[in-house]
Amino acid sequence: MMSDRLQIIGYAVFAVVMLTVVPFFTVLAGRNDYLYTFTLIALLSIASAGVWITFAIGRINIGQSAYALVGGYVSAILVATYGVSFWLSIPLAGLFAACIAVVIGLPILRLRGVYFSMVTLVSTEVARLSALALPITKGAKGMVNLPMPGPIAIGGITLVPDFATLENPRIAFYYVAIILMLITFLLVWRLMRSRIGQLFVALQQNEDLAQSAGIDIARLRVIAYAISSFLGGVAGAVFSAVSQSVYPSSFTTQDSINFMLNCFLGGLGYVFGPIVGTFVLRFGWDLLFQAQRFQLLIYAAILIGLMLVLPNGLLSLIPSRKGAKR
Amino acid sequence: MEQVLVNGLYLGAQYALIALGLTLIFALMNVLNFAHGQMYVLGGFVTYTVYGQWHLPFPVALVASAVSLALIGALLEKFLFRPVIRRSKRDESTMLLAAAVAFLFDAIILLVFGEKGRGVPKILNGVLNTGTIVIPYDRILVAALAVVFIAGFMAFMQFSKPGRAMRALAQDRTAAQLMGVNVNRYSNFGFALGALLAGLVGGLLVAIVGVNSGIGGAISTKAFLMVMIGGAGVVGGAIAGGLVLGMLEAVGLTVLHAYGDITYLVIFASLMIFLAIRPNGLMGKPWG
Amino acid sequence: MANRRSALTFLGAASAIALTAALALPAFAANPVLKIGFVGVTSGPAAAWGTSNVRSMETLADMWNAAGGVTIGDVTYDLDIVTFDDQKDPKLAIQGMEKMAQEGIHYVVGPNVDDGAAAVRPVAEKNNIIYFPYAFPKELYTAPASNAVLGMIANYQSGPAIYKYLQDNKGVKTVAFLAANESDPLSQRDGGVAAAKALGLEVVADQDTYANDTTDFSPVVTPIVGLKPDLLVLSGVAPANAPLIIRAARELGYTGLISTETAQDAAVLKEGAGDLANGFISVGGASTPEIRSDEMVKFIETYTAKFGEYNDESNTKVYALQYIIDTLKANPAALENVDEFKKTIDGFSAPNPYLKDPEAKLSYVGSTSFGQKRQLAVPMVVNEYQNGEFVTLFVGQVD
Amino acid sequence: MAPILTVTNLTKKFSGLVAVNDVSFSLNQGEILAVIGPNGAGKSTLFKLISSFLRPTTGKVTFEGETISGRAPHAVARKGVVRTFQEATIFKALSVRDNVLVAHHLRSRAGLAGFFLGTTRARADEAEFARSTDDILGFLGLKDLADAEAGSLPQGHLRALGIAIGLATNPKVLLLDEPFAGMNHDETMRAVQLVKGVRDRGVTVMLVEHDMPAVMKISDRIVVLNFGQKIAEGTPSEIQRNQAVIDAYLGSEDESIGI
Repeated sequence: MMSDRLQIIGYAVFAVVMLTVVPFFTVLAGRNDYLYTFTLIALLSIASAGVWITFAIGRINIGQSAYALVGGYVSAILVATYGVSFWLSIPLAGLFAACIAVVIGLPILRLRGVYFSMVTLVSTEVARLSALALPITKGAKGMVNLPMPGPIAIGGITLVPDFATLENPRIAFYYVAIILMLITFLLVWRLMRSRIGQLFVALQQNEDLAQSAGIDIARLRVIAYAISSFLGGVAGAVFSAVSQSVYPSSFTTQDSINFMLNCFLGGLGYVFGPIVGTFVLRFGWDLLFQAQRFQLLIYAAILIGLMLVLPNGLLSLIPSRKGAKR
Repeated sequence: MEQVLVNGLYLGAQYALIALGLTLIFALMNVLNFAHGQMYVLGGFVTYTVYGQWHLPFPVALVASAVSLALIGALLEKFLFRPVIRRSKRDESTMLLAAAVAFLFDAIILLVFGEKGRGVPKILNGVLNTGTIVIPYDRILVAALAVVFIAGFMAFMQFSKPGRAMRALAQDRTAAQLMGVNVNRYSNFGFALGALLAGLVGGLLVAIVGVNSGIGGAISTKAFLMVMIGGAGVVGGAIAGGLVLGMLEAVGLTVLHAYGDITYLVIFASLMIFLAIRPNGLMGKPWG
Repeated sequence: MANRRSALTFLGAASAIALTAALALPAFAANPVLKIGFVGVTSGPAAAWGTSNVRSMETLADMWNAAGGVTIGDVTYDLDIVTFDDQKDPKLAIQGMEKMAQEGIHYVVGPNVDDGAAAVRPVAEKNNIIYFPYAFPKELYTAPASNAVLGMIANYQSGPAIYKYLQDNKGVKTVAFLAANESDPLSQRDGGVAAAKALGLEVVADQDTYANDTTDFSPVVTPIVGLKPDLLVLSGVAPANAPLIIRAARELGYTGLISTETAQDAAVLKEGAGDLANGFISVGGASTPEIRSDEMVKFIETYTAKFGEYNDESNTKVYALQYIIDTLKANPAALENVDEFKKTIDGFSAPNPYLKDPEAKLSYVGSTSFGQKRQLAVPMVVNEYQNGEFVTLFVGQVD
Repeated sequence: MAPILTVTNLTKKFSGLVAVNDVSFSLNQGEILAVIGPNGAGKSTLFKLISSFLRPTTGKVTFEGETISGRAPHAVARKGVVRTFQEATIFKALSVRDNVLVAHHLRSRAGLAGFFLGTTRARADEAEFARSTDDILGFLGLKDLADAEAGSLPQGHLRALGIAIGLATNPKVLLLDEPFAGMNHDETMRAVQLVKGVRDRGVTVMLVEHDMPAVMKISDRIVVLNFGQKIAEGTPSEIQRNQAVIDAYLGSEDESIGI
């Protein structure tokens, strides 16, 4: 296991690279398409981080799309219908998703194993069907032509410009997504390093024992699930701004499954697993674009191959002392 | 209303058969087989090819579907699932593997069989019309066959040696091993049998609803629902779950038809509530 | 540690394969290459929609390239069709459109569904891409939107014509609607219901839906069959679902008419429903033998030779590439500048090679529906399925 | 000695089957009380009722004058009534030290947010827990194994770790579920000393056990159950002479009381 200091330094280097080197070279190389790919990867890895947290308490969550969809709609409705600033709508979308997660989580978190997975899978479908049926979401027609994010100014100094006035809003969205991703993973890392992370793992290992040791497992589970859903909501909110639209089908069961795959592929034992998993899966898909109709075939074959040689995730390639790792 | 009940029973019979294979594999290996629906589709295309394209008799096509899928299942277990289960730290890894296999099958099916919806000539012509109930003869035959297959499967699990070994395995893997059950062999056999059931029902239903290359994922999800309603890993639960879901759909679609847009919302939401109240479904074994 | 080494070897091999695949260049061509894009769905349950687009484009491109390429202005180009499968996911649709921008492509066919078409709009407008969605929301084509051109007849255009025809000729008085519980079909249903009511038809069911992944439609159609409507409209029905619904309804004793406003495939109907599909009404392009030209026949033959089997949906989808190239020929400046393309749209007119009628023209329409010309004029051929083939009921126009 | 925990008319029915039937007894401060009885006598059910993992059908359990039955298990643990589990129930993927550390949680004064932010109070808690963990590991002879992954420990140490987890919660009453099961004679004797040591730290101990010689050696008092009912209560020597107890054990073939 790498020491904390090493991990922090590593993360700082990663952050600097993502904020300077990557955008510099993609712009220099004129690969604007990769800016969007990276933006998408960052957003999806935020949502995946949420799924990863539910994995940390021993629950397989195939319902993250529901919260991403909720977040997307909350942000869209706040921005388009009530004229709230997009920037404020991001945390509000996350909080709204977290509140729903608390209400739903209290009963369903008592379920374990495949039962929990299935209920979450169904919840994705419930979210989609609700978006189709509710008047406030504009039903089947979706919410389209959403405005670009507005400016942030404090005391007359513009901190963030109005995206609508930008020559290249892609790079702006890139920074939004990457910064959110960096913050998210820093916080998740801190969370898992703290006592809370230890408690989560205790929960994942044996809920009865944790309970007998006086740990309020019901509360901890709901907290974990709410954090998870918060992240889903945030990712959904930003995506609705990127695409300037949100539809009942913006996040589907397939996405829920992909979030789960991202976590698995990166490695469930590693906080940064979701970033690695999302990056490999999405970027792989991007590269395979040239393979045209064999894209899906090659992608699936590589995925299976990876599972066979690295059943504990890509990050298990990094040598670790002893078994204990997180 | 009689018509609705008949629809529900018929739907329930085919759903139960779909759920059986899934629950078998789950019971034996704790693998939630995401590729179950794709196996169903493959089975459907085999029957489509043998019966619809080569014009061989329908039963021959069914056997072909069953055998080819059993073979695929056995190979999958031996070369993919077994090594991953052995080497992975967490049980859930098999879920990723199953999902990846589902992707692979989707890709192969699309490349080999194309993107169009396919159908075959009717296996029986004519419609039974009693005045209150209308049901085509081919549906009656398919439902009857489904019931026969289910009964056959249950008898096999109950009375044959492999069946008993697999039940012991499902009960307690370690204990079964101590009792001298060859765990590897019967896991393999069970996986093959689960895949066989998927292929069989896929082939059977081609006669009624045809087959479409992209439908696998949806079939898997539906099968998960049935298994959850009935209780995971229990044969009786799969059958009960299939019947319940079939009835729910048939009755729900009729009763709620004036509010069409929310029928499935109501079904799914009640499912969530039901599972929250009965965490192990109707008759499932508790998890962990 | 042998394990880790083998893992690394595998990773190396996998990336090598991926890179090779990524770098593999299209075969050298004598002429400069003109790339035309496609972003849409070619996998999953709706694969048929996008696949018929891609295959139409590739077939046409092959035919033209074999004939020496297409001449736009002074230059003769070989066409290269660049396709991206968005898996019906709006997130991927954006990625696809970004890819097209990266490839320097200005003309893209697709996406096939509402959410994808809405999601790619910002990218298309930023990168000067004109795209041709097969999605009906009016917002896409109405100002201030200006880069999308509807590739087919919208249901709110064909629906009224079909209902009117059936009202006048077949005595239809009551209509029931059935739609999949998804954005596109539901929107189309709402449009259809409004159109039917405007014609004075009695709508007896406008809320019935089914999950798009339904395989057995008996429970779905049972309540509707009980209502005995004169006409059952399958709004936005997927080609794979249409025969199943028809079969279920007929076997339950439904005797009225069945119609849809989307393109269907005769072979799929034949396999899925057989004779039960007789009388099913749908909308095609230059489909039926009565109206198709020799050029169209040649297209169908080439398509069939290339892909093994034809898809009748391509009767409509053949047009998009034809329009793009013909418009570029009319104004070569549009090759690099889509504003030139938009200018050309208004007065554009060219012979329609796919119809026998020598007077048939290609032109852009949509003024009535969108307030600007943002739609391809595709002949609105209303078909009736009879014994494995489509028979023309009537041909209409959209303005 | 004053009773610290009292069981009053406790009854538990499972769909008609009476597992525990009107049982009353009390546990005195600082003693070691054993509950014994033939298989199926209701010992495990009683154990779960007291630790509140099950809810009684009727009757109640009071701890320091307060009713604890029917409360959430973690709340009961917070009161000071803590159970261990049979066999090797530990957090397998955590290190031995982390197993004990995490079980200190109910003693923390900082909230979860405090731990996330790393407040002074949270750091003080962590420091104290670390000290206490070292103390407990030393007491149970696990100090050298502190960094090992718990799942890799040999059987004997696992049992000790289970007790260490219980001790970490700073319990007033520790409920031990068959602490000597599956141990050979030497191991049992060491474990007996360990349990006595636990009591000497001021923890009242109640255990459910099959191993009669160990029970006789360790207990201050014994409660005997048969078919869900209490048939005897008293010191080891009283129980060994009790005719009802002898009959109960003679009636069941698979066990002997070891007299």
